[in-house]
Amino acid sequence: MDILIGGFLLGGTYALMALGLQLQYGVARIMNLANGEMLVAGAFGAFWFYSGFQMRPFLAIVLIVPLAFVVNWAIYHYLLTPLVRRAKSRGQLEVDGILATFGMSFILVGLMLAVFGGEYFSYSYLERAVFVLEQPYGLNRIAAFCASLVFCIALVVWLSHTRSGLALRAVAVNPTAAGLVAIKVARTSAIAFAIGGAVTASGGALLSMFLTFDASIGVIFTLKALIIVILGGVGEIRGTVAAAFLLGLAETAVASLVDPGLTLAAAYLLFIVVLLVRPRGLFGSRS
Amino acid sequence: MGMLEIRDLSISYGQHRAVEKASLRVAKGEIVVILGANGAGKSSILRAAAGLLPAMPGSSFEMNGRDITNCPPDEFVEAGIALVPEDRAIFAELTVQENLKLGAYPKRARKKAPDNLARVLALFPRLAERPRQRVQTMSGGEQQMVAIGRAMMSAPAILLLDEPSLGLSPLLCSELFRSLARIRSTEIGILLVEQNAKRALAIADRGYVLENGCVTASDRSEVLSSDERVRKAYLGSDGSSINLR
Amino acid sequence: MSAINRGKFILVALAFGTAALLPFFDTGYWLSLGVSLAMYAVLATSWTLFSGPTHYISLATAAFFGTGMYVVGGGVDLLPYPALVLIAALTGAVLATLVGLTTMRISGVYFVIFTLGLAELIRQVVTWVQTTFTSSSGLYVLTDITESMIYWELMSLLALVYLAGWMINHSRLGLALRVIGNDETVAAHIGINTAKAKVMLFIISGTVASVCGALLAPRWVYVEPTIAFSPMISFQVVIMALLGGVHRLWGPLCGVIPFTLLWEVIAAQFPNQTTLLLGASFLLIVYFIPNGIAGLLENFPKQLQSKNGG
Amino acid sequence: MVLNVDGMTKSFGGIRAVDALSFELVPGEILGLIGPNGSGKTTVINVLSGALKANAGRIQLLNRDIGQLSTHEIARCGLARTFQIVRILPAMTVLENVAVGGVFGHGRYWGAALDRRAKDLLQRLGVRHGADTPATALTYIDQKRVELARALISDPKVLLLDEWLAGLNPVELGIGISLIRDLRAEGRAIIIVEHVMDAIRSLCDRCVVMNGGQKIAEGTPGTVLADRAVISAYLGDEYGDA
Repeated sequence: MDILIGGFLLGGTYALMALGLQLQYGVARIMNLANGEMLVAGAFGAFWFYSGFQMRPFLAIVLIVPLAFVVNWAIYHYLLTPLVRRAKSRGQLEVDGILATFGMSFILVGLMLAVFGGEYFSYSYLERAVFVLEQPYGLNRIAAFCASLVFCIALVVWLSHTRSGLALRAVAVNPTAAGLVAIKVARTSAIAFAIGGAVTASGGALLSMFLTFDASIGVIFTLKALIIVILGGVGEIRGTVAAAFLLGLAETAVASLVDPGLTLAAAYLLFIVVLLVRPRGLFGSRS
Repeated sequence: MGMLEIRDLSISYGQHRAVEKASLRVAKGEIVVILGANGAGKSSILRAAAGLLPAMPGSSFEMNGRDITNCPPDEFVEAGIALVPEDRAIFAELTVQENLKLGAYPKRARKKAPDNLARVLALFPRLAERPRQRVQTMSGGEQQMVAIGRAMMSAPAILLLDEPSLGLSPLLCSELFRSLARIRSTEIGILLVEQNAKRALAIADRGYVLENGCVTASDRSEVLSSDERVRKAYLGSDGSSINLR
Repeated sequence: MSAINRGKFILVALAFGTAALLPFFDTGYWLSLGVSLAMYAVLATSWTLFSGPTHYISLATAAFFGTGMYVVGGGVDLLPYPALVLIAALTGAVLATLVGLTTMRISGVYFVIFTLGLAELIRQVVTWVQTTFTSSSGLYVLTDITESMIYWELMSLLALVYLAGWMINHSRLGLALRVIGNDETVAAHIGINTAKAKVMLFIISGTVASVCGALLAPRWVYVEPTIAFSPMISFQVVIMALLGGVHRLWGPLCGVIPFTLLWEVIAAQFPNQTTLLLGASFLLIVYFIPNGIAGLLENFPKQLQSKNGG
Repeated sequence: MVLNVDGMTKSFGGIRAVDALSFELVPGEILGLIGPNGSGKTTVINVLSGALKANAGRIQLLNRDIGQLSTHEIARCGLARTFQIVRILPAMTVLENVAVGGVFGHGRYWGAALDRRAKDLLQRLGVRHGADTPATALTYIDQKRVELARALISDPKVLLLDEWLAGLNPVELGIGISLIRDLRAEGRAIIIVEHVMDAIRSLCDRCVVMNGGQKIAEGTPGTVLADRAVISAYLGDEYGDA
């Protein structure tokens, strides 16, 4: 039972970071391998505001989100648009995007190492225990979970029920057709990438409330986000959320039943099994 | 009066000149057909007229007297030009309803969306029957309806259609041409590229003949249909069916 | 073999012969640099054999390299060294077969992620096994193999890789891979067993990387998961291959030489900014030399021609 | 008999795209597969070529069951196809585009023999561009020709042409029709999926008409095109009356 709840709590934040990647890949067609570093940057941001200014993480997020939006918009506008222009096909853009963001991930790690150093970081905030079904859980974890849930719901509602959300999905499905209905495709892609980055960074800030992190841990989160996106199916928002909870559950189960050192191995195994059984993802329907 | 005026349009792909100083115009309420062999540059003209292809210096596009040369594609749509390209360019993973809603995304169309929707659904009753169906699960003919319906949702003054009958069965093809005639009656102008030259000329008011990127003839469609050269090149030897036995 | 090919062959053989003389002149810094060059030349060239024509970007080099290293590390006290190299080759081939068979149906991004994860997975499992069943976190590889021997071994391996690459490029298999890289659907429809062709190349590429790891294990003396399976190895190999150019057999070498030298400088001058600079150089290559140095070299005569002609 | 299809059924999700379809093909015969959009014609082509696996039924090519074989195995048994939307290998020359078809397929050629065959075919199909031109520089019609040459070079016994004549003008159509007729004269069996009625009438020995995944008529073009069911499902009254 506590595996179930623990997995659920973890899944919430996972969902948030994977939705960020989903927006970047689904709409802007950039499989962002620097996604994990953006998450770690968010975590460092929250840490810095908390330790430097005693600012509560929830307040820090209010500052981190617009900051991350601007940074990611700039990354897309200045670094990725040339690749989009150069690409002759979607396949080529994917490859170029992977390589470019891959380089960026190293740069981000390098920058964070230079600023913060290579140690492990954590801070204590809301460290009281809360009892759910007679089991103790950190209040910080529950708070982070609730915040993620609110963000996720807001995102899903925005995407499926507003004109701008629909425009975003239109670009994801068929950029040429989107241009034909007067959607500004380049701008929409940039916005989607920026929102994706901001969402991921907010996920990092929330994770930092209860997780120890260091400058080079990003690749692990990139892998997890990628696994979730693929499990859920590219472009499938609900699938992503479901896959995030599944992964959170699987990891918690392996960590508490087998060994905490094998969580990534478990995630990876899950990924392989699903890929072999359902190559389009658990909830994917695209042909 | 709604009118698209294309003057001296030239398009090139690298070294290759696809279109050379072509001038065309379409007025509201008329169907104009472009005839020409494959590779003559018909699709290029339509794509350029939707702002998707860059035109060479010297070309100009005017919509209702407003110069829209060198504008991005979304401004062509806002000016009242809607293209249904050869591959239809529908949002296959979205529903019929969402496709039509996206058609009304241009600012010019937002206010009139309910009226336009009623008009489209009257034209294609089948779309009214299944608003929530994903377009990718529909047949080719139904997808073509979605594509044309979505273009009409943008409240266009001019509709550009690239090979709308390609891949349609004879039955659906007849249906399509009947709907084109109905669309014209709503005061929309249609610029049509169509392989089925016989039927296209039958409903068109005027036509242009394009050879190697140049407009070599332009006239009323009755005149074109009786032109011996046109008959030979685009209508088949005896004008009805090909007999090679 | 035509006259031109024979000429090329003699030229390459001469170059190899000259390069093999290095240990007679220096056994210190220059030899160690030579070993690094040979190692990356082997890895980048074998990577390109598979990824060049198919456009599948593999980040699994570290997985194979580390596996080879660990085979030697684990068995160095039990079996003679040559046997261990053979076992490493076999293990690499088996691993590549397994990975190949499971992933060859998936393409593009999925494959990249799969291979990126593979090294991480093996690293985690090895770390877990070591900390759970043994007391240490690494293994000692103590042998009497000198750096000169390692250098010669690597050069022989490199010669083998070039020979294999040349043979593949002039065979049906090479043509099949080019078609696959163009359009996999068409490839299947004209009778190409696409899965088999890809798996075969992946096995060759993986086996070579594994053997390379086994050959280098004695040089490192102490083998640790974080070093043996470091994603850095995969990344560097990809960068060098791309920098050199993946459309020619000799392309990767054009990337290996300048990059390894540059890396020596960076590591010596800016030891704390290696990650940052690695990322930056990677970006520069992706943006400014998308076809690699080989592409630049090949286009150069053409540009000259067009200038003279026009 | 070169091809025997018995009870072919293919479903996507709950929808039966092809429903218990049976037909045969003899050498030197052109079979027209016609029907409204979404009636399952292209699905039939995809199942025959192995791109899709049928859920039920039996397919025999030259008395060999091919229903469970993969695409490349079927190609090697002597079946070749073209695609509805032309698929050219973009990074290869015209000659290479044709030659690759003869290396791995039914006939296996290599070296000088392969080169000669490819050049002969290019000439025969009327591709006037140099063999070393990049294939992407060709016009649409020439790309279609190259694709056909790529299918023919392996000397297939059964040829599937998926709307190969679509989008041609009357002159090109005439050339295309006589070309296909020549192929029949060589003894190849050909299945064509077409909407161009003139081509169907002048080319096909026999037609299978599909609607909703099922066969609704079979016979000579003259009889099936006069069939009431075919007229109401496919041709429309205008054609029926004519």
